[in-house]
Amino acid sequence: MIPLDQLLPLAVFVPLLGAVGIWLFGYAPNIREGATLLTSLVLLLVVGGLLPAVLAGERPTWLLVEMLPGLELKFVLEPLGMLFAGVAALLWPVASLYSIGYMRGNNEQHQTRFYLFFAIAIAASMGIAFAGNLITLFVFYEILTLSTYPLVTHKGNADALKAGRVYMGILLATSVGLLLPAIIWTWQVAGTTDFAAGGIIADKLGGPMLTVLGFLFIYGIGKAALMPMQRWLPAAMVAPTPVSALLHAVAVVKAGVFSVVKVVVYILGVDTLAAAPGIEWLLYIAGFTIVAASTIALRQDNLKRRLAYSTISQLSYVIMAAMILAPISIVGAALHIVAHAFGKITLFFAAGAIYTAAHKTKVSELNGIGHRMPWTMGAFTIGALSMIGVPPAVGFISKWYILMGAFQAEQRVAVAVIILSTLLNAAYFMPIIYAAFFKAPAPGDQQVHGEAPLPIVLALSVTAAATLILFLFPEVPFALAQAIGVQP
Amino acid sequence: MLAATAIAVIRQHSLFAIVMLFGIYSLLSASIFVVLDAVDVAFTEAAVGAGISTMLMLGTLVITGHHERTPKHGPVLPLVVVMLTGAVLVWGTLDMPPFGAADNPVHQHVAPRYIEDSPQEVGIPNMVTSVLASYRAYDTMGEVIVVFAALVGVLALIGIREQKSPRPVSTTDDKPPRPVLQVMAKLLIPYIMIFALYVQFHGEYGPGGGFQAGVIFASAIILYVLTFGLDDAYALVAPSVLRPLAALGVLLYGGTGVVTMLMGGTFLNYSVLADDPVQGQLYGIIAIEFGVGLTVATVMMLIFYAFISRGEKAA
Amino acid sequence: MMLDFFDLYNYWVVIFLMMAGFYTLIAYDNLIKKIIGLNIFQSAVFMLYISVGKVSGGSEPIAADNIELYSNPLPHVLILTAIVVGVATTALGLALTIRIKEAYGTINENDIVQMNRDAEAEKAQEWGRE
Amino acid sequence: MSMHLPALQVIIPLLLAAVIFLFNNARIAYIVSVAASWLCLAIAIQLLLLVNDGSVIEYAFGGWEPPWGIAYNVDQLNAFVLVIVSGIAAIMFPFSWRSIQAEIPASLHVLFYTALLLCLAGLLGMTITGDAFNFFVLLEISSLATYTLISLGKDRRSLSAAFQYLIMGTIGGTFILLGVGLLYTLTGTLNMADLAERIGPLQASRTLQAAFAFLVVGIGLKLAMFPLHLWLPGAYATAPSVVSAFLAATATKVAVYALLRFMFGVFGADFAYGEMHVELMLVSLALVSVLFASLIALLQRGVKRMLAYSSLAQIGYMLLGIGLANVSGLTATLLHLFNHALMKGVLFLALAMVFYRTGGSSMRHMSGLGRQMPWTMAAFVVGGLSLIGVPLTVGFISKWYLILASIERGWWPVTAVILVASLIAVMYIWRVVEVAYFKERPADLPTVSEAPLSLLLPTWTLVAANIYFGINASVTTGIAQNVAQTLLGGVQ
Repeated sequence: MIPLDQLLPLAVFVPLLGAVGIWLFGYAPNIREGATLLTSLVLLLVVGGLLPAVLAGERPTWLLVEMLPGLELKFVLEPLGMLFAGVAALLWPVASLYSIGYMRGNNEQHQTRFYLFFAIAIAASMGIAFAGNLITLFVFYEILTLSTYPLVTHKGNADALKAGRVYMGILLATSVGLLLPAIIWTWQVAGTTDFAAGGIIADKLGGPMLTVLGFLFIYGIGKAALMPMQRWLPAAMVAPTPVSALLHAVAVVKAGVFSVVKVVVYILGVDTLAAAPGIEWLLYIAGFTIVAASTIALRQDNLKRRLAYSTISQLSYVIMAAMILAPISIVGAALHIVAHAFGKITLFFAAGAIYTAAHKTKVSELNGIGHRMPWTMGAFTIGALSMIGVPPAVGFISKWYILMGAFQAEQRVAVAVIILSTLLNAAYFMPIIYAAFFKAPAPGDQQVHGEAPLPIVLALSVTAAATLILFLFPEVPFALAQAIGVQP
Repeated sequence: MLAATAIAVIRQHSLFAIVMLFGIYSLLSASIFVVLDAVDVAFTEAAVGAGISTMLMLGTLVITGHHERTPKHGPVLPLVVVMLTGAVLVWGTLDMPPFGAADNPVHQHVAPRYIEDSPQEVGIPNMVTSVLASYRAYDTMGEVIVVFAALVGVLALIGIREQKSPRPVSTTDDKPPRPVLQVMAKLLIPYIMIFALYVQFHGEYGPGGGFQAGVIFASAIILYVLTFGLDDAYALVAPSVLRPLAALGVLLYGGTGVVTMLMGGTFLNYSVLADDPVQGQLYGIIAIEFGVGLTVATVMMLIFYAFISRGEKAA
Repeated sequence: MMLDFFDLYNYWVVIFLMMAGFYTLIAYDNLIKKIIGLNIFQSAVFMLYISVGKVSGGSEPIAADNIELYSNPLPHVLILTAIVVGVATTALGLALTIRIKEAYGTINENDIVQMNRDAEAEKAQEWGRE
Repeated sequence: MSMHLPALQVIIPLLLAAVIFLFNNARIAYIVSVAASWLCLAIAIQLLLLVNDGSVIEYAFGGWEPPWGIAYNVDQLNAFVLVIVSGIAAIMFPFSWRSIQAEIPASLHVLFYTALLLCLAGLLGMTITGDAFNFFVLLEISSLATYTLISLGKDRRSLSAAFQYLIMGTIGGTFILLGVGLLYTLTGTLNMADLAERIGPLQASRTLQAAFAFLVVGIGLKLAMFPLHLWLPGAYATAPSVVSAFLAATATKVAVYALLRFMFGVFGADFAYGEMHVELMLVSLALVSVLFASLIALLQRGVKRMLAYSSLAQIGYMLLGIGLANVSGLTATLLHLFNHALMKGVLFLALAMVFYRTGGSSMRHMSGLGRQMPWTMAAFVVGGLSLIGVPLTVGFISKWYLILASIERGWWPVTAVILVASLIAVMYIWRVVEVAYFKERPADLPTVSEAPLSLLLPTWTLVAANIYFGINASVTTGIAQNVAQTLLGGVQ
């Protein structure tokens, strides 16, 4: 067996190696896609190999390089990161499978570029997951932004360009304009950027300045899409569906909320932050984002846009859970990252399947489609249930913990938001399901298609199944979530 | 008087007049340098400002035309900038040591050694030459390189027509013959050249040295060009001969330095050139002064050739 | 104060010349006039140096048996170098002037700036048509 | 021979310039120039290793010890700058051969290399010299060579740009001469170390203040400090590509070094900050130039001109670092000297390759090049990311220290300006990226192929340096911090 502390960097290097392979075999699609799948499976093995160690309480460290005196690029294995890495590693093979079906089914251009940057984005996600300090996190955070830019603009037309501009603009502006100074400030105050249980700020900064730092961090992590920094997410919907899946489920937004939780727990410190004046405003903003985004989602006819706004609201669940600043809500936040990932990827896969098979993108066109595409719409239903937070989907568990945290911390606003948004979630998902299964197709709708290609159906069935399985057997993620912030 | 000339330069609009006035200005400032005991500087200023610079400006005017249009924009901003700069300078002079006082810091530090010891250390009476060629020989090498760099620039920009002009011989008849001038020049030029050599080798004892000699030598050739035309001058000294000589002058200077290095001293430490350090200094100074003279003379000639041949092409 | 004035008088004349040259340099559009201004400006700076080196009652710094007081030779050396630098710059500037005259047909800075702007605008238009 | 290293550093290119002029053969000129640049780099690295323990090497020309003779003084600061300048030369000289084939008539190639070597020698000399007047002489050598190099551009505008630079550069030079003269009047010496010693007791003198003002303005002209920057965009935009690359990467760096040397090495930090409050002027000018130059860059159609304005903004960063007047700020300035040379080098070289293939470097010429010249454009993108300050590139390291310095000082508006300017940089770089990767090639422009290896190799060497020193910045930062501490001395 490979020693643990070397397995850690391997998680980053395996996808990078895969990227090189993809690039080299760009001329032969079969080998190229084989390389993608193989790499994703190897990565899954690597990440899986790390799991027992984390559960056993080990925290291996691996130093990449000392960038500046006292400022290192290093990886540290800890439960929260494990959770994120696990989700990404689990979903990548599935997403690859799906991509193969989708990209071939739609005859997309530049497929090599697509797989190449996809692999790099995964590598960056791994780097974020295992980052041992803020600076490492920031480095991979930026790599993730840059490597997903060619994916967002994949179509290369004017719309894609515009979307790409918004995407890059907001993500770079927030990260360079807010996150970077926040990191440097932290470094200046604390003398380190290492993640440590209980935070590293402690009493070194207090009062309003701490609140300012908190805002800088939360808004600096633009990938978490807290309003008003959410515009990039709907804009990025122009990209092919596998990219949306990557953005929404596997990597990008997850990296955002993951970073938020990480910063709150390991940098600012839950207890330290609770003393900052006015910090509850972040919670209110997150609550507002949840409700507002859900309301907007309600009015979207484009299916993918509706899903995008749903994502924005779900992300703010995580932020709100973190900002409740109760240990139990942190567990909820971590679990919600997992739950949302599996649920949302199922939904996007379904949307992509519909587009591939029937070339439909609008909610209003979906009447009766459930009969043509039973697997797809079945999976969609499970995903939607998870979003709403209804058993037997995993979304229920995470929401439950967040709610518990809100009660514990006596955050009545949060409680109200959760209840209200659950209703809204139901309001924008249930009509789709109803229409798909119980409404007759619109007259003139030819409905000459069947199910989507096999890889697609396979992929979305797997993720839908996972949503159910995680509800039944949540032990592993739960154990990880509970270990967050605990000094080993 | 200087001030008056300067004002006249600013006010005039005929560029030709301006250039001539500028020549006068240079001569006047040379005389001021003499008053201030700077004979070497005066010599150079006269040769360069009144001679070479004026010549080159006239050469340029041939090509560019004589008249200046009145400027369109108001002189307010420049005036403010100038006033400001002047004010800073005047402010700066307020704390300056009084003019000519022997106990000023300039005369107390560094300079005394040049004045008291250089005749013994370097072995020649002209302190300016000893400082120039020995104590601060490296600056002088830089100066030669600057001249060389100017040559490179001028050649790159306007080049020199290498061949004789393709015009048929008959056209030379168009020019009015200038017998008096030509005879005068033939009489004068050898003397100028001899004078140049004298200045070259007398620099250790009186005012002069490689630079002044080079300029004077070049001016002899320039005189020749002006009276006999470019083609005849080419027959006398072709630019293809001058070009390598210009580089050789630089190399002679630098080579002297390299030799001193190889003989165990630092760069341009002539003392190691002979058993007796003072004798070594003399060898070194003669060598580098010759390098200076060679480069300056050839560069000046080449630059002048370049201007004149460009002018003929334009005409 | 009066005494100071006479002590520094020499410097002030130099400063006046310097500023006259500087003014010519920046206020006029004709390139040759600019170069002349540059020369006047520089030679005034040279005079400042030489003034600094002067010792009242001293003689030129060439050692002779019967002279006790010499003027400071160092400024002379520096200025010799600076004069050469000046003439080199002048030569290069004039060569440039000739080329500018050939390329633009004028040696008036305003006209040249205008021509450059026109060229830039034309280019921008060309791109705009794409 | 190792005792002669400081002298050889400058004399090798200086004399070889004359040698290639003598041979008058373009190929020999090229080979000799490349060899000279590599030798210079080797010497510079050797010197840096020798002084890395904080010692100072002194080399007295002519065997006359300073202050009577001229001396070269090598310490960590200027050894660092020497490595930058000669390192850039060592990469760009090999690049130049192919590049000038397309831009400069063959008859001028020898003169081009002569001027290039003279320029290099002048820059190295300005850096290494310990004598204030010698500095002026070497400055003029490099300046004259620079005017020549700029005027070799294809467009006639290069002529007017060169003339403008000649006028402004000479004013700068003369101002420096004046400043040195005033210092000399006060102290009677020209040696920098000796000057520093003798200036000590003169703190309150008005002449000293005037000298300081003239030196700062004179050097400011040379380094294109706002509002003395007017010559720079024209010069960089119209010069031959490789000249733009070389100048952008080295010339202003040496000028910044000169500012540091005079401010701290001659006048002393106490005088510069305590007496003259130079930090107020520097910070305000730097902020203006950072913001405005970035905005103007955004409006440019010619990519070269855009990069020239971006250079102005970057110079602003360097001045800002000095103005922040703490160790982190100076560290940022010194790091940025090095880092900016790397990033601008890459960007300008990439443009040179575009010019080599397409005959132009405007936005129009670059459209659709992402597919046709993938390596060239990839290099441009890396350079651009570095300019923006994306992590894992050198640009990030400089930004890090600059922001750190501003936070340490508690000057939040400064932090904000730095960040806003970075975002503007994103915009102007991204404009080019979009055009290159997403726009179709205009029909009237020919399809082109990737640049030859002899151009790609030097460029990618620089790209690699951009990334390597962005990931492992310990060495550069260590030197920069050491130097910054030394410069500031006890002042804080």
